[in-house]
Amino acid sequence: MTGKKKIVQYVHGMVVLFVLWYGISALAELPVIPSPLAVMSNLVQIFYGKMMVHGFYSLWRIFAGVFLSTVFGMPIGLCMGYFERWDRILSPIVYLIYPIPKIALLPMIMLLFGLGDLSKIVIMILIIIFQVIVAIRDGVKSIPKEAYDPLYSLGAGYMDIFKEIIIPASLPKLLTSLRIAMATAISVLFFTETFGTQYGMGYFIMDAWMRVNYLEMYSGIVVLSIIGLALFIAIDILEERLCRWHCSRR
Amino acid sequence: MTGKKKIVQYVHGMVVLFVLWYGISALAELPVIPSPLAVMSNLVQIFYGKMMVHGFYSLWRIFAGVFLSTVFGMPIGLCMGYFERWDRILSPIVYLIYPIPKIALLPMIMLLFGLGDLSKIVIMILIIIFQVIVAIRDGVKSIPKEAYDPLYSLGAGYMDIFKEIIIPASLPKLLTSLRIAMATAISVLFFTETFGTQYGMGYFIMDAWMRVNYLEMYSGIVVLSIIGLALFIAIDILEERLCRWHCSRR
Amino acid sequence: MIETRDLTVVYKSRNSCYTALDKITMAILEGETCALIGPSGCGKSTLLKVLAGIIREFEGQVAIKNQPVMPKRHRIGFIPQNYGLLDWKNVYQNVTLGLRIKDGKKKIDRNDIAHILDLLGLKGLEERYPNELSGGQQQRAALARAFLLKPDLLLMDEPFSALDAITREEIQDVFLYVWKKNPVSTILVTHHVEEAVYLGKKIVILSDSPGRILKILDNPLFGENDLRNKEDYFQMCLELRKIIKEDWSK
Amino acid sequence: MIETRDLTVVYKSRNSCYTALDKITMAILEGETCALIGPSGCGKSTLLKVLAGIIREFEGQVAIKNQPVMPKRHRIGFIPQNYGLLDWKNVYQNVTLGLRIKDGKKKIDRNDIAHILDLLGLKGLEERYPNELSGGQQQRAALARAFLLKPDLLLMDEPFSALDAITREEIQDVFLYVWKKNPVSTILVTHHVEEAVYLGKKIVILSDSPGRILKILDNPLFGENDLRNKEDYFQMCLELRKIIKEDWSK
Amino acid sequence: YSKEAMKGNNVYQESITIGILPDVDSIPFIIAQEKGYFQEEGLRVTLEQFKSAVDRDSALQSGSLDGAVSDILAAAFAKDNGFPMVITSMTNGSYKLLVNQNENIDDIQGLSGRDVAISKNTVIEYVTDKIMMEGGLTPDDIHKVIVPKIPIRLEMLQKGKVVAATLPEPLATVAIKEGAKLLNSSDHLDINPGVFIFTAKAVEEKSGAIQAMYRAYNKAVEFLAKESPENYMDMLIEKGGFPETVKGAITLPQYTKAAVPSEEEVHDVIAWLYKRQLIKNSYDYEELVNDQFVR
Ligand SMILES: Nc1ncnc2c1ncn2[C@@H]1O[C@H](COP(=O)(O)OP(=O)(O)OP(=O)(O)O)[C@@H](O)[C@H]1O
Ligand SMILES: Nc1ncnc2c1ncn2[C@@H]1O[C@H](COP(=O)(O)OP(=O)(O)OP(=O)(O)O)[C@@H](O)[C@H]1O
Ligand SMILES: [Mg+2]
Ligand SMILES: [Mg+2]
Repeated sequence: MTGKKKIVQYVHGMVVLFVLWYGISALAELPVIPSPLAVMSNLVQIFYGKMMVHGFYSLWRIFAGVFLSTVFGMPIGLCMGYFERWDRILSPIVYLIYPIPKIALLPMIMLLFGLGDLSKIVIMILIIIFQVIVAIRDGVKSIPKEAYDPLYSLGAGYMDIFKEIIIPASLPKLLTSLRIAMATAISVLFFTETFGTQYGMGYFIMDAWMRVNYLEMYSGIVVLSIIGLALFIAIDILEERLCRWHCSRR
Repeated sequence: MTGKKKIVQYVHGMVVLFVLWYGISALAELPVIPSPLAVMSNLVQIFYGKMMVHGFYSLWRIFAGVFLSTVFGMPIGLCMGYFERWDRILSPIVYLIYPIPKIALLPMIMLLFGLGDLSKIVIMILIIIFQVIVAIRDGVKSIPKEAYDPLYSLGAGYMDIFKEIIIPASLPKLLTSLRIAMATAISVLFFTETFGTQYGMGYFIMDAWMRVNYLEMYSGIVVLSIIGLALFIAIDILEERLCRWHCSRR
Repeated sequence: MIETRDLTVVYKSRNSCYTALDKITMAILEGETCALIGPSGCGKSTLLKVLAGIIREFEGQVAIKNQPVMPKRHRIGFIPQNYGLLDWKNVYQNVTLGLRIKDGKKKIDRNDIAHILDLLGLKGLEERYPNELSGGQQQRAALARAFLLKPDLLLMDEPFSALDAITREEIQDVFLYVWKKNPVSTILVTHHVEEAVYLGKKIVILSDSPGRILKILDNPLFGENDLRNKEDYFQMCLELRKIIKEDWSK
Repeated sequence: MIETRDLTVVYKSRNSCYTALDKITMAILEGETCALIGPSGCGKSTLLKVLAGIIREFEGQVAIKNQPVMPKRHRIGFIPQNYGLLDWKNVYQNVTLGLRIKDGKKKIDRNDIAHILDLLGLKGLEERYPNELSGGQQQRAALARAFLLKPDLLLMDEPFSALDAITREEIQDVFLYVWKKNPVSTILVTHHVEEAVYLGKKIVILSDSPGRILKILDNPLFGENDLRNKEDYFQMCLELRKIIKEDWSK
Repeated sequence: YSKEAMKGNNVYQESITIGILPDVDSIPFIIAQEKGYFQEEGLRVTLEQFKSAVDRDSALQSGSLDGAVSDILAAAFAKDNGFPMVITSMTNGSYKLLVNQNENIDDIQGLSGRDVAISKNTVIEYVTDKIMMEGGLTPDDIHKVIVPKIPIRLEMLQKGKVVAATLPEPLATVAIKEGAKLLNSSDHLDINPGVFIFTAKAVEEKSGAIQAMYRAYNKAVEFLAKESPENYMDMLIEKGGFPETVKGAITLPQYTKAAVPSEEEVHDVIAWLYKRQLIKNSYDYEELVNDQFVR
């Protein structure tokens, strides 16, 4: 698909959402659901002066969180997918920790990691990493066993097997898990950026909410959603680059 | 794997976690991190009298949320994966809504759905459904195109193609998305069950937290994590049943 | 009757085009068998995929019974070169796939299936999944699917390539037996000159890629009893081999 | 030297066992070629997989140069029946896979590769992915990989099955050319009696499943020049065919 | 008409839904509910428990509640953003500035340049600022650390991650009980930004019910004044979500019968908000407060 066509699509999607939003806000006629027009004009007003700095803080936290989760989660997921033993030992632990609402561990994390960015990123990682691990593990498990045969007969070591088979074959699932991780990271900002900081989109939205300023709150949401869209598009482009064999299928 | 072996594993996993937790709690010596022994004895005391009812409320909300998310999300994901057109039209919308922190839409959801179970389940669905959609869409996209050839040459309709190819071939990914959805549903309880109800594990944990009763809070977390484990095991068993072709690979 | 007129197929990959078939014009009468011979990579599979309705982007005209290819209307039995078995269905489910889709579940005649499976030496393997079969067994399962369907048009891409010499002759005779009961227009791709002479009433020889029609031979020997032991047969094979050798080395 | 003694392989599926090979005892001398003939499903591929170190659960002894099978130590060129190309690598990457793993990236000799690709008629296809190749081209890519590796032991499972008669003879000669430069112990599975006589110094005939050794023939004609046009060759083929027919129908 | 309702075999004529938090401001409502005072007034009251102020405000703004235990700041914010809300009475709450037990600080001056945990743009920050000014500091002299979740703020204080924190009751009592030192409190300064607010719609449509609610509220205040805390503490702990440990330790505020907040109180809060540009307009007392129910 050409870049131009894509842009048309995304604009199209935005327009659809706007119309929907407009409809709901017109029906509700309550400041709880401000009209998108009001939000956009507010957004334009406050973006440079007030919001951009929050956006950058959040971006860096998203990057750090997703990056670290992938760096730690990917190898674990890959190993759990490939080595029966790892899966046997680790999956009960993952299954037990995954469903815990990590926010409930906030007091513990703040005590261990303080109030700064570190504890924010730790929470983010705690939330995201399990999604990454489970998605990658399942992806690796779904590689047909025959795919390994050529490498086994070559006596390839684990490094080669990971490099030549497991990583490329599970790359599409890896990107799926990246998508999910990223979206989660963004929505988690909302909890992590409410303490110990005065910067970040999460803080911005929460602060606006506390001040019952729904216009600003929705401006923040719009910006967050555009950040998300941009990152999603980046992953789509990455996929087209990396999985050419995959896209080239008829 | 036999059932007995599995149980041994899970017990093993729990023991490992307990030892870890014990270590941390012993090092920290803080009420914020109570010792697992204290938590377990507290849990045993309060489980029947106090906690079980919360557990059942939460279970039903988890089921409702996951079930409805799957019922709505699966067809959308399948269609987005198979029909280029659906993907083109819907993915910008999904990419825009997915990263929004849904809790920020609380006022809107309360306005539309009130304070009761409905709005709790709507939030849950809003959070989960996009994970389901994206995971299933990506799963369907990764089916090799040749797999469709036999059905195309038979002139099979869409229903047949979904039934014979898309659903069975993406079943493992479907289960992955179910796993992620479920874990998310559980941790989302923590936000949805804090208003408009006095029942549910989310309420229980939050209430204990506000009362600074870390023993009860951790008891709640342990129960939540065991609920999660049980549901994960259920999905694993489902997988073994449904994907026999998948497991039977050498 | 199957007719193609100036059929040209071009594969488009990322940044290049590749002409696989170049102006193929041929006709096969109702109930006739046609053997397709051509050097590796000349476009035989491509031609079959066009007739099976899998490749829908081509230039020129293709007609089955004076209609454009419509897998929905026609009953096409297609055996792809890689057998086209569905990994997630066992032999029985794979074999009955065509019947299920074309006639619905109820019309399945278990005796008929048992008979064909027996003829093809697949008895006792009904419950196996494709990855638990040997190559030849997989190929025979694909043949069973096509035979059971009782198609109007049978397209077979190297259908006996994975069979040993003896089984091959047996299965060729099974094909003739099925075909005689119900003479269906058939195109089979083969690399065996003997097979072409034994099974093809018409023999079409394609040129090296891009595939063009070099010669269309009528085979007077087709259908004679005990053909394999006749002197004429050897002569015809030798002759054909000579033609091929001359034409392809040009 | 390759030796097996009482080699028995049993496949275990969910609730049944299946004996694929039954007490195979055979020996192939250093630098000898051996053609393996057997009815479909008798366990030829299984035997090759054992020698390639892919199937590691078997009874009896298997030794390559008096050592147990150790793909890490030996240099095994294995062509599986389904070619074993990696979908996510293009032809060039697939063909050099063995070299990369055994010798590292640096030792790759581009001239050698170009030479082999040329001999096998793959020139110009280096950038294609396997799913953009015809069946025969895929098979030739697999052959290129094995030839380039210059292995100690070459295992080929029906390596010419997807090639047309003429290409087949050419590629058989390519094999002999490569083999003569570097006489490697070779086992090839074939369904062609002619191929067995042309390429096998030793011809091993297996029984119907479970595979047992029926006969081991020494082929005095192997290696003679212009063999294909000699009367002896025809005689030998006829004889072999007779043996097979008698033995297998028992 | 309350007598009639009672005779009429508990046929409830009007119902209202109010939001409460686990704080001391909400105690009279819990008492009124549990002691059946609402029922006596022929009123069906649904008390919705919230665990955070934003949840409560969202419910109020989306029309799920008729009224809520809240504060002047929330009322001003709502007003400023177009939500028609009215302050109908004040409630009695208490906010305390506490210092970690190991710190050698015993006046406000000692906090200069130190970490104080608060939540931003809330009544907590307002009270903190007031305390600073009373003690001779400006709000900028301390380093405000934002920790919105109250239990976490408590924990940070206890573990010395911050030097001081402003906490509402009943968690302030928990902190004191475990050693934290009280530096100053809203009671001490005689400020009380806690108020009860109703939506304009409820004021219009349910004025009878609101009056009845306040009658019940006053009964509860009477009850609180005469009864000793042991007699109802267990009930509060169970129904109000209070920590077990406050039992016997907490000193509840002096509950007053329903009355409107003083003009000065409201004015101070509005001035504070306006100065910090948290609201666009400065509001008069009359614009925010409706005294018809508690006159
Ligand atoms: N997806 C594709 N993209 C580009 N080229 C392709 C693609 N698929 C096939 N080709 C090329 O088209 C030509 C014809 O392919 P086809 O599979 O029809 O050959 P074939 O006659 O069946 O050969 P074989 O006997 O080896 O199976 C080949 O040269 C192949 O390389
Ligand atoms: N995973 C498996 N589980 C059970 N049975 C199996 C499995 N794989 C192969 N078999 C059986 O083992 C026997 C030998 O299989 P193998 O693939 O070695 O046959 P083959 O001699 O290569 O046949 P072909 O010529 O058809 O390729 C077959 O009868 C097959 O059905
Ligand atoms: Mg082909
Ligand atoms: Mg085989």
